[in-house]
Amino acid sequence: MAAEKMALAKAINESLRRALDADPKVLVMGEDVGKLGGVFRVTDGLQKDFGESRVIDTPLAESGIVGTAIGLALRGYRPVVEIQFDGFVFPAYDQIVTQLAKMHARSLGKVKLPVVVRIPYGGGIGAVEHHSESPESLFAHVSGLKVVSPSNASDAYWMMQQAIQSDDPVIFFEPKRRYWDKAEVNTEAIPGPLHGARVVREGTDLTLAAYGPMVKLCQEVAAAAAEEGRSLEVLDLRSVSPLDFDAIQASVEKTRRLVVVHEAPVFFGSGAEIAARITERCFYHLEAPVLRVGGYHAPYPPARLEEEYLPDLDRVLDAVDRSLAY
Amino acid sequence: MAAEKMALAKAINESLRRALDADPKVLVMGEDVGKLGGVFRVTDGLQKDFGESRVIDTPLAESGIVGTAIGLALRGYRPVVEIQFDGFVFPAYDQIVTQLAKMHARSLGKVKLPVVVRIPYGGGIGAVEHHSESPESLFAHVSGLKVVSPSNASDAYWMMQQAIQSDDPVIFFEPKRRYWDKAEVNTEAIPGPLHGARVVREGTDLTLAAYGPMVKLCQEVAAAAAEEGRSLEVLDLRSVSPLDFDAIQASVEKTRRLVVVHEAPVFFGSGAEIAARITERCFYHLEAPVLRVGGYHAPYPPARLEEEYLPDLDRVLDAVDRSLAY
Amino acid sequence: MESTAARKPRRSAGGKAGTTGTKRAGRTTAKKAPDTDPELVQLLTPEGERVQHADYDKYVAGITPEELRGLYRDMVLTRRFDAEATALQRQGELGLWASLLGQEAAQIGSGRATREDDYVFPTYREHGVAWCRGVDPTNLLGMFRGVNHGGWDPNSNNFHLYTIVIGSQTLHATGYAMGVAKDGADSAVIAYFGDGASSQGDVAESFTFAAVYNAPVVFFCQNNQWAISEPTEKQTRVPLYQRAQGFGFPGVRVDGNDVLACLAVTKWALERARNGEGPTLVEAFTYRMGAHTTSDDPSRYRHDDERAAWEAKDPILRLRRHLESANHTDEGFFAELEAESEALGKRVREVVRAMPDPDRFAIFENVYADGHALVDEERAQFAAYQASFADAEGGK
Amino acid sequence: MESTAARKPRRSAGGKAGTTGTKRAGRTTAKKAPDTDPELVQLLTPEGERVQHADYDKYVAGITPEELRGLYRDMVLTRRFDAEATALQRQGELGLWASLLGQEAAQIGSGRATREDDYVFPTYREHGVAWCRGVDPTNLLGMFRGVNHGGWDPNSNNFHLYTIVIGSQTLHATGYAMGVAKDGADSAVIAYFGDGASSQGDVAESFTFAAVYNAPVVFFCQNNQWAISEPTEKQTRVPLYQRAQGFGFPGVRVDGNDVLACLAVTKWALERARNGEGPTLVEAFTYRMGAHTTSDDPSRYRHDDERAAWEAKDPILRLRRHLESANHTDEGFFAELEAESEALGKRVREVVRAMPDPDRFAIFENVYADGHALVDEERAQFAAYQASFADAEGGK
Ligand SMILES: Cc1ncc(C[n+]2csc(CCOP(=O)(O)OP(=O)(O)O)c2C)c(N)n1
Ligand SMILES: Cc1ncc(C[n+]2csc(CCOP(=O)(O)OP(=O)(O)O)c2C)c(N)n1
Ligand SMILES: [Mg+2]
Ligand SMILES: [Mg+2]
Repeated sequence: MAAEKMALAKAINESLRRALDADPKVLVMGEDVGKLGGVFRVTDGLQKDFGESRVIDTPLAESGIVGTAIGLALRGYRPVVEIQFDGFVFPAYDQIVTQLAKMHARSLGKVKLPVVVRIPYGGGIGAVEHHSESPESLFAHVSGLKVVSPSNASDAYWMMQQAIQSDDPVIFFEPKRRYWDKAEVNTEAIPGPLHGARVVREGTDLTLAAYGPMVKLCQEVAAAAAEEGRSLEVLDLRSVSPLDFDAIQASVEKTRRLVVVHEAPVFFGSGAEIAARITERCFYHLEAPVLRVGGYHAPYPPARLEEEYLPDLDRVLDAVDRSLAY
Repeated sequence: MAAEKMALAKAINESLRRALDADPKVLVMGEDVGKLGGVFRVTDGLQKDFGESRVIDTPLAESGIVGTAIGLALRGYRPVVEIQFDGFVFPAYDQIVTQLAKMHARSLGKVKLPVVVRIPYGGGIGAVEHHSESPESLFAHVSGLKVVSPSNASDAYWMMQQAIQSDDPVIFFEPKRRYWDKAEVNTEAIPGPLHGARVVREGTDLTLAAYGPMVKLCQEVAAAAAEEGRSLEVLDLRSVSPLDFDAIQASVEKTRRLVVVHEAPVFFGSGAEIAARITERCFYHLEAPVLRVGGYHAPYPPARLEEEYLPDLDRVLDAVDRSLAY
Repeated sequence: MESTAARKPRRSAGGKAGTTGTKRAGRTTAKKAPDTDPELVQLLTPEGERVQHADYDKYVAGITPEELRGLYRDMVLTRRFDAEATALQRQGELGLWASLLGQEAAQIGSGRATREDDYVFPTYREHGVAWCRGVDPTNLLGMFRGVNHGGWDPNSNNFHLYTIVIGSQTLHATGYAMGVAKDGADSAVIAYFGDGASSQGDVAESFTFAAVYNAPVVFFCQNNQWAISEPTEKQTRVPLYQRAQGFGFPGVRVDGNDVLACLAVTKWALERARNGEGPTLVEAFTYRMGAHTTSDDPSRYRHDDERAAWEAKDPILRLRRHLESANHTDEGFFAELEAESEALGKRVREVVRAMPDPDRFAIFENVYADGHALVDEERAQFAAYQASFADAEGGK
Repeated sequence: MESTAARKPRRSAGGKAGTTGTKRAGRTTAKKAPDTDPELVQLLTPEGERVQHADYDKYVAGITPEELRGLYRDMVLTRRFDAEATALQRQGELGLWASLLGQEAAQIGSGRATREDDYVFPTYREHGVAWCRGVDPTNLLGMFRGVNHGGWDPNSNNFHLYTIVIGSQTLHATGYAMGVAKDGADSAVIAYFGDGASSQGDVAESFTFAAVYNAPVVFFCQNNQWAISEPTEKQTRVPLYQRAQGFGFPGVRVDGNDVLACLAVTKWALERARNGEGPTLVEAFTYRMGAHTTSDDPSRYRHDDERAAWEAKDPILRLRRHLESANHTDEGFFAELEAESEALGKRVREVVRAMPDPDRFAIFENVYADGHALVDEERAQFAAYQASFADAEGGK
């Protein structure tokens, strides 16, 4: 069966399985990825089927995980490493920023580092500190990295295939609160480009741009707005570096209004980059400033407050109203 | 003598000396800060005068430096730690982001972390890899941190005093290529607020906003533009987190045009945040989109190419022209 | 096979000049140290029999029956509190719980070894140590309920906040200890961490700093055999206590299910710190009887018989046997303790159930000590936004 | 004083059960190991006398006079190259240079121990190792001149790029070695790092990974006594080679100014790796005779007499004495070598002076292997911007 309904986590699992199967150089590494199958079961059953030499439980040391993955890549492997939660990527940040991102350029193109760093990210699951953050800006600012985030099971499957096939390091942000959301996955489809945005709902009055966990929210917002007679276009950006500015521009030239939504803090978040560049590209088209809805300049709060912190239907609708009021 | 002409590096040295003298809890820590006085001599002579217990040569481990500084702060000390070069802050990034930035909030305000992290940053000194970067965005995005950068000796002196007195962690970016630039420092002045921008040249046609090493460049640009009959206002932002949006707004409401200049890559750089927010605040005032001049989305290049990479007079003037052409 | 020597790599003075450790060392297992391991400091056998130890007896020499009962009480109440928290998680009152089941002796023994002016840096599992420090156990629950990230003042009991980022607190402890030394105080600092944490660079860096500055800090590693699903073999191939030597300070492995041994060894290590002799690593060899946290399912990765074997070494049972055989207790003691235990459980349930959600504006509190313009701006916008609903509702 | 035991903390089998290392260890110095240190592996005395070593003789047993002359030649040419680079920096042809002066034996000995299929991960100072690997020395100069960040193909000579971020390459080496093991190859990997680097968390993590996966990697620490201005005491209070033991693999301290000993010990360690015996730490005890780099001024932090003492142990002089006393050389050899040395110097000067600045568009090259829309966009803007000057100039 080529097309099957599956949860997003399962889609990544299947995609990893396919990659492990297709290419003996593909490895899966991380804390608890083996017998346990990862704390979210994304790697469930892989060690059983591909052995401990391909699906590797590592010591509890993120810098070590990424650093040895770099070495394995230099040896010709294609490691897919898991960082257990968003908040635990920082011990590996030095290896990612100073080594993984730059080694291809440093070598004048002589070495390639096809390493995928999987990071379950974002909030909404009622977790304790460090388990709900959205640090994608901190990677997008760094050249040499590509940063993507699927919003649904089908993209999760195909974007993982493409990330593994890419000869560049890819930071793969998995929207953890959507892990259990099911969608049709056609494993024989021909996927679009990894870094292309996609219009997931057409509209004429305003563009909502989002990626990862916020795409579903934006679709809900568009549905709610439709009931009030407003036609919102929803763009699933899919990639944070590069950003598909052409697609955003095309949409904004039509709708003349843009609201960007992400869970990450607004300050220095991806909305800032999108707003700056789209304003430059569409200066005479915009009827309103690009508005941003995202996290506050405050630590991700305790679980009982996360609903107040995270963008939700009302907050996005509020921004839509504000934009339309211009 | 209250007022004296001194180099920026010397001003920081004097400021550290004053702080060490005034408060026995102030410590200076880092690699080579002792006998050597730091690779830029910013801590020259301090160990000799205040002893090894106050001016501490640390093991070569940045995470350890920041992590132990946190512990010392918990014990009541006020450590000023030096990261030897911008590119070497990343091993400490986890301690800075997950611990230093968040511990005050985590403790519901019970503990304070008056830690200053000094980072000589930026290019233009012909250095090898990792010695010329401008990673300020990666800190500004993180709540709990304050991020500042002086552009001249006087500010360096006073902002260091204020940073040390602050009960919050301050990331203190020192414009290393301006270390040798001299200016009058009045050690008895009453300084303005640490996070306030300052108009360093008044103008009417366009605002140039910069901080740290780029302020001097912008002043040169304004002088050159003046010869062509254009009146540029130059804002020294001084603080990257918080950003003084009120001051930028006030200037832009007057000039109606804004160009932001920084060495850091433009993509997800501080220009993005400034552009996004100022466009929102001044939507009906702006005659042109906010333009940004900064580094490219590429690793900081080898020294022989850095002049091509860094914003310079021509590139900023080009942006000024483009802005004025709207 | 060359691994015989490797299994006991340290003590033999042999080997060639200029070589430490075992040459030709193949893989060795760090995990299943037998009870008869001469490297394991034990003062109470699993059967509760008091065994002599030339070096450590003196640290518990004067211990009174009352103090012994106190240790027993601490362990029983801690276990009860822990069980209550696990139950509260199941009932949905907590989002998560990290149980210390099985580690009571390691925590109570080491915790009771600390002095009031000492400072403790825990992980997220040191509920027993918190108990010894006098932290109200209900305060520990806030972060697991999701109402805060740390609900106590670290300086009230010299007990730092729980730290989730593995290993990072060992550096804070070391820095704090450097400060203690600068102050000329004779307090000591103790940093807790797990077997998994031993792999983190931060832990190694804390060893380096502590050694170089001769900081008065005790590194207390609870080797509970597991880091979530990973057995200790995934972190090390030699016993963890040996890690210290290469950094220039002593390491000891203590029976982590023997509260008396943990008390004695920690006292020794803290005394070293007070005396200016610098850091010590204590590896408490114990076992995580429960799941990693309530989110975890250990049946996926470990066998029940392992757990069963450790049940026979239960820390509470062991001390009870000792108390009973020494006639230090009577029925009244156990009955009273049971009542106290019940009362504790009841109080914990009540406090947790009554624990209110934080005010939504708490998001913006304590982000900075000295304020930040953007936080002020966002707080104001948030207030206006919230008010707009009130207005809208009011308007209806 | 309790420090007597502490100064030789490892070998004595004494101490209490369950304790490693010295109890009551005060500060000990890791720095000035006397030449007579029994822990130091030496095959050639500073006077060039061949001394026997039960364990390591066999690794250089069959060495021919020609091979000895080869080692001498390697060291002399490396030193000449290094001196030339220092001079070129003074002349403004290089922005910076990190001299290996004094470390020739450590680098040539270990470098010559490697096999062609082995893989080397250097710091920024391994010019002698690069030489042994067959990397054209002029290629090393690009990054110091500022025309690139690494001017050779790592896979041409299995010699990785220089790494500036201290310690990070030890993890790459370990990962590479894990890959070698997966491939079932019998190659080995060697990672170079300094005494300062030993403090970095990454280095500790590489020890952990290497031990746990039994990776075929040799950690070669050149302890040149200084990390810029910091003496080794700021990094450790016991000899660095002892660090390995606590991670479960052997550590050896070798006389880093004795090329023969470095060759033998590294061969032994690489053989262990090939044989599936896992990692080894080699500490080459040597001395940085020059400044840290050409930017550094050692007179600010160390005394000349220290340097003078080490001059007496010069690695090249030592081998020369040995060659001469063994009658392995004649005047012709030295004269030829001098000529070769001159020629090398000349070539280096010529190549460097002719080294062009990179094309400005190189900024945008190789940022990604598969391209990136923003890089394309910025490249195009840059091209247009550049062209605008040409236009402007053309228009004049
Ligand atoms: C830096 C970091 N990486 C990963 C995690 C996720 N995590 C939480 S607990 C844990 C295992 C810890 O094992 P150990 O140190 O043995 O302590 P134990 O839980 O057994 O008490 C892991 C991997 C984390 N909290 N921090
Ligand atoms: C992470 C990091 N921190 C700081 C530096 C700056 N730095 C360059 S070399 C050096 C000293 C290195 O000492 P050591 O490891 O002993 O090597 P050596 O230079 O003596 O060969 C320092 C601090 C760096 N390159 N990387
Ligand atoms: Mg554990
Ligand atoms: Mg050194």
